[in-house]
Amino acid sequence: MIIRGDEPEQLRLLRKLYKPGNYFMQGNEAVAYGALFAGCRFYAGYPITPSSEIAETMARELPKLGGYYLQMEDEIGSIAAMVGASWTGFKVMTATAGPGFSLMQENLGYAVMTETPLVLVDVQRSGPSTGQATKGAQGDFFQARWGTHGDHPIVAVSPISGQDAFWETIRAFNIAEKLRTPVVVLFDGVLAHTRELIKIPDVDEVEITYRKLPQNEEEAKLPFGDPHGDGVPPMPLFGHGYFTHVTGSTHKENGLRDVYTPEVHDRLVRRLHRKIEQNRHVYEKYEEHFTDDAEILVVSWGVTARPALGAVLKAREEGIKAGLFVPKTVHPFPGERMRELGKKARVILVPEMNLGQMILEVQRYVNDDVILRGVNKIGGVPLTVEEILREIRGVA
Amino acid sequence: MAKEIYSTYPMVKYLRKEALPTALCPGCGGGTVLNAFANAVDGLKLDPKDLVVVSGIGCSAWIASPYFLADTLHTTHGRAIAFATGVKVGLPDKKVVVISGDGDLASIGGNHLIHAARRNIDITVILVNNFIYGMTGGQVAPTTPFGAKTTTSPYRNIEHPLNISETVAAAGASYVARWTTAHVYQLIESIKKAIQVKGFSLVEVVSQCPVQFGRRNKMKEPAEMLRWFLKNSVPVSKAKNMSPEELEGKFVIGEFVNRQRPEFTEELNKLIDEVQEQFGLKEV
Amino acid sequence: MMQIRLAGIGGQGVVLAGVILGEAAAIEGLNVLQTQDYSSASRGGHSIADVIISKEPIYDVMVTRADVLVALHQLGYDTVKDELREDGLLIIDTDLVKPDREYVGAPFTRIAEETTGLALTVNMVALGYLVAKTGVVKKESVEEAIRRRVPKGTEEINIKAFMAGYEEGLK
Amino acid sequence: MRYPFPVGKSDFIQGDEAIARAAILAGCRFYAGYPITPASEIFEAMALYMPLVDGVSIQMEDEIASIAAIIGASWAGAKAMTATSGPGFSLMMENLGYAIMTETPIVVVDVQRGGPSTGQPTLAAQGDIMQAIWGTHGDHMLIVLSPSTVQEAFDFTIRAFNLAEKYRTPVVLLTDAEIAHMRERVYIPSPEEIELVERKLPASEEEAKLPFGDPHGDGVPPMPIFGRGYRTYVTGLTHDERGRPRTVDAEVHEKLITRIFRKILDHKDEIISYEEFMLDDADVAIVSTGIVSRSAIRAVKILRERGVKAGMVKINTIWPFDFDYIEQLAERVGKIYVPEMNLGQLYHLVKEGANGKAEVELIAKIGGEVHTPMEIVERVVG
Amino acid sequence: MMYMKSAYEIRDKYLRKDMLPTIFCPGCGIGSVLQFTLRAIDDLGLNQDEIVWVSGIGCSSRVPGFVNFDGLHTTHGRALAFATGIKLTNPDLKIIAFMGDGDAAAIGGNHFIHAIRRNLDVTVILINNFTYGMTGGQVAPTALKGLRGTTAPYGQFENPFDIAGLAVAAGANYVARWSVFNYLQGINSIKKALSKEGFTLVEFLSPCPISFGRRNRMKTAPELLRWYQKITVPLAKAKKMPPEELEGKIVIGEFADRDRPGLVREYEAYKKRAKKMMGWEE
Repeated sequence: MIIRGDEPEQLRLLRKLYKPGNYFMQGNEAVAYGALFAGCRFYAGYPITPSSEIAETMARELPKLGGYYLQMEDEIGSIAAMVGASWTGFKVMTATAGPGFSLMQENLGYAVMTETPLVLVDVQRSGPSTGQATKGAQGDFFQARWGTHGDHPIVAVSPISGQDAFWETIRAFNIAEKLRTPVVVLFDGVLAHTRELIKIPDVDEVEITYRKLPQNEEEAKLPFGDPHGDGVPPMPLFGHGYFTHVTGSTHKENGLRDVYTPEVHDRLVRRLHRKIEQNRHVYEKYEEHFTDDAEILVVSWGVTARPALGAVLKAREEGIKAGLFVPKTVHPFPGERMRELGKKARVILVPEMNLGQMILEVQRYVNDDVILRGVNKIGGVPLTVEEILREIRGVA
Repeated sequence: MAKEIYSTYPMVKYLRKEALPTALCPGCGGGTVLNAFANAVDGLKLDPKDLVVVSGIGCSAWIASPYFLADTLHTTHGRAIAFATGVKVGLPDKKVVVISGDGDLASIGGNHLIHAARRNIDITVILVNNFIYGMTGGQVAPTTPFGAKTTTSPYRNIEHPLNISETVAAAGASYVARWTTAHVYQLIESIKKAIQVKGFSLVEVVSQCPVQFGRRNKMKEPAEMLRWFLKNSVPVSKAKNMSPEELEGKFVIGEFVNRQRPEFTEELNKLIDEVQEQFGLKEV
Repeated sequence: MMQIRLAGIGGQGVVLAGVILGEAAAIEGLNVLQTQDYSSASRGGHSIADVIISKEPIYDVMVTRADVLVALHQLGYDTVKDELREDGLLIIDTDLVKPDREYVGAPFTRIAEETTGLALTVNMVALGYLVAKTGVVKKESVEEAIRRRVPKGTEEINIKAFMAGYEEGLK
Repeated sequence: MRYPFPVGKSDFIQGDEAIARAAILAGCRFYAGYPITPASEIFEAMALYMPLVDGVSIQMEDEIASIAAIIGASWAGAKAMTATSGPGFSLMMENLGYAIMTETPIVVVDVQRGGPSTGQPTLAAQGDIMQAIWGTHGDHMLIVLSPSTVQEAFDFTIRAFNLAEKYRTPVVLLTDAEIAHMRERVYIPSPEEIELVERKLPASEEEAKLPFGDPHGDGVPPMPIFGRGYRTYVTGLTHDERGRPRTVDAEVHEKLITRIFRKILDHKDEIISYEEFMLDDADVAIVSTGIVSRSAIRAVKILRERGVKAGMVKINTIWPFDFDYIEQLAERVGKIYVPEMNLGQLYHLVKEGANGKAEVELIAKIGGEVHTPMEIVERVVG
Repeated sequence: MMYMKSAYEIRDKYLRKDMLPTIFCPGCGIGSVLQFTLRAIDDLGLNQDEIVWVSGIGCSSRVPGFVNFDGLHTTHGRALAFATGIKLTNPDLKIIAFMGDGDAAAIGGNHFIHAIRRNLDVTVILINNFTYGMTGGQVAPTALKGLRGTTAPYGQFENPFDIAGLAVAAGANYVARWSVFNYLQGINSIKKALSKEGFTLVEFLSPCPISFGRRNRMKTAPELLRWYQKITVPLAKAKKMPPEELEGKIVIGEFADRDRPGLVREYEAYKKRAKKMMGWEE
């Protein structure tokens, strides 16, 4: 598909199908269209509330673009099929919610270990367990980071609106391709089902990235090496005669299994971490409002960032020196920037729709003389401008 | 010494020499399966560049991973067929073969097995059934014969084995056959057929694990196990006239089904064509 | 900014009415946000659609205090009545909702049946009434939105129902 | 009661075997598992012992089914356990969340090996610490214990059952391939020497009607198990005190989840356990857990010999984590080292706890080998 | 003529009144199958307190919430695995697993075939409506070719599962399939299933007008019932039909009725054998 050089044909189809302009659509649809614009032509999924509209949109649109929609027997099969398709050169995606995300954890680790680009959208709902299926939440923040076993790095982005979801999905694909890694999109049930005005751009305005392919036989022989020093090996796709061996077991640079030599494991897993750590410029992204002179810094993410901004704006109107810091890439956490901002603030408030998760990340980067306080709400109802403003006033 | 053997073995061209020798125990049936598969590929004059071999976790998953020189995807436990589904959809012109064990494909991966058979996706599955979890130390498998001893059924197995071939046939596969490692020529021919069949094909190979299974069931030597296979093998045609009681403990061998049914990737691509047609997206 | 909430039970098309209202606002270039809430039951449980329409940017992702509540069923009304502002506007289907405060309204379901022969166009009747009473969007925008959102072939019947409600609202 | 192994005396056994024997003595009568290295020996021991003590040991088709079966068994009144390793633990995440939500006492043993993915099946690691805490979706709370010796593997297994029963919660026992396969002398107490806690059962019809209420004010509802005529309904959906699904009511959800947090956090003092060594006058502290603690103790002794005022804390309860204690520790010492067999997990918890009051440094090691004491010493003395 | 209790009597006796009304849409077949099941329990005079209902996720899986029995509403697809723990721990309890087709045959397909292989003593009442009703009408693996769902907007292109057929191949003791209008056969089958040891399955083709019918030009339950009448073929007749004619049809009837020992009995014998082998018992 796109990656195999039929780009002009794909651009023709995209232009023909999706006229630029403003559309009134759900966050879930925005995610799906973002994926289509980013070049996703393979989707494998399983129905689950509140993510199903992503699957439905992909099922409707992908065949038009010559792409594949597969409904697998479960979420485990879905992510497995994606990895398989990614190794044949497709940009791939699935969407799910908490219970399905829990089931995908093993193969998410497989994708990390085998450096398989894929995009996994978790439309967070109120949990644990089945919880409140139709209600939004931000309770999977740490699951996205730590859900699979063993030492692993992960990149996760989190959109703050429907429009943002369109662009963040594209960005997720670009990061996945650039760094040959799975990327989690931490979306939520509130934005998923919220309809807003969303601007669909012209296809030419969308910058998309393709994974590195081996330039020569030498590179192809080291599918897990580091020929360019950036930690990202070129990906010798299946079907090109490279005879690539891919395994989730600890492996050498040539892909062959070695599960007994400590140095091999150390080299592999440390490179996986280094690949993510040294390429922060590829994915690090955050938004700041009034942080220059903020005494009260609000740190928020995802769906809560928006009412947080509303609250900060109102606080400013009231003469309170409030500011807002919104990590858009939530894992790895933008710790350095957090540390700088933390030095300036007197109070840090962390509103989120859970019982306190991102606040633990914030805590690692701030000194003990800062008052750090969570603004937490669970039960599926988003935090409001008024609720956050009340907290700001309380510490002003 | 080892090198010399490889240089005289005609199938060595299909193997990753740098990965040899294999990690399989002496007497393991896995070698027979690898040999049969290589011979089938050779017999069909298949270019290994047109092959993708996928496997899960366990000894049998190691038969081809990484030893067979093709694109090889060694996946998580039980999920090989689901991974292979993605590969096949992405590369519809290549032959996708899954080689893995009974525990991997029929226990933890049982759901993917029956669903792939239902979809009738054009994948060939070579399922090596040695009745046991070899790699983890000889635990009971869903294929372990009734009454056999394993480390987790130390007082003899009380569960009945899953009839894998029969279940996969019922789920809708195009081609299903069962052989044992004592039927090498039939096995090679069957694998050849399976690879050529359009649709989901399963070749179940009853195989010996003298170390983990045989040892605990009074068959320490591989030859004893092969004799056991031969003695208890019953051809499909004959089995049809036998009662379930008579069939207890027997291995029904032969072809169970060989039929034409709509194939998944073909239907999928046909659908895409129709949709593109319907929306006027085909280039004129 | 106007926060509008439509409440009924599953099957009344409450969400579709919300979507069409939102789409109409979008057509006019206003800022708009629309959400819904329903029980697990596909039919018969409460069903709520929220629409926030504003010239300014919208920061809340939910209706915090409704300016207008349109109630098409007692169950929907009981679920959300407390969230209507004290001086807010309550619009009801007078046959199906027994409110405990001041209201305006009409027998929307009956009007739907009489106008189109289909009770399930009640959502359009109520929408027409709402638009007439509040003027939050233009009726032309709603007509355009209906054409975009309803199943092919049902555009005219839905617009007819909408206009019936609109006329009723102007009375 | 007759036991299929000697009790009231010491034995020389592997960590996996110790866990199995402890489970039997703790009253575990249902085990469901699936083979996986390096946890298989627990299963094999259970398969050997269970039928003899009229318990059940069953091999399920996968790990998802294994944890499901033990939850079912727990609701039928049995103490139940499963054991696995990383890949299987990943598969169990969904149903682990179910056990938390339905407040089902179970014990899950994760014998950690090198990861991610299939990684190094036979070699030890501590890479699942954060997974044990955060691996399932949604806001949740559970208990995670971590032994450092074969004796502790035995003792902590009994404790895991007691905590699970007392607080009606899943407990994860986080051990590793090294302890699993290491043989040590272990004292296997006789049943009279073991203090066992049994779950609260409803004392009245009233209590039985509130399987998710809080009649005693301690956050832990009595458990109306199946088959006694209580007609209990159990669901992973958000539910009210009687167990009825209430999936759209924010207050019901908040009440339920905060109680599930509270029942554990309010009893933090009893649940949390750590041991200090030579910390009184220390200005350098080593914080470690599990197998690495053994090297850390040796390292402290060597450091003391070299005149460095070092001390250490061995964390026995990883979750809930005692952030306050670490903060106090950080106030007392200038620097905290965290040696662990991963690229930084316990380290994050310690860092959060230290709250900027002491420098925290990670001593990471991966690949399957435990830190040598000298590796720790060298990092401390620079 | 046998005295038939009225639906109200059954409802009064077995339903949790405080949980009503159910979440089921008008025209949904789940309520009918629930009636059949409760009637079968009543006719057999089974003790309400010795039955546990187990389910997974989906519309059908909400049933245990409405009946006044012990009930375990579990995770998606896993009901039979949970049931294994209950049954082996307390063999006196009878287990009814009330499942949907997506739950039992898609995500739960593996537990399904392995529970059958073990011959777990459980009665599965399976609602097959060809769709995922609760999540909004996505296509299920039981859907016949050409049927539509929100994730098959251009018609299902995959081959469907024959759940009953699969259960027979995997070795279930009792397997029957009916559509909801075969109520007498349905009740009798459930009674038979509840009376046998080992794994028993009664599958019902059940109308879902809202999520399934609406998308397949059958908006009402009567239309769906007429369609069932058209596509179902009794077993006796099907045996005489060539495979081509059976394409797109669904065979109904009793497919298996055998008496292999159930898992509970096997395990009891196993415990005895273990003790004997260890010399603990003669």
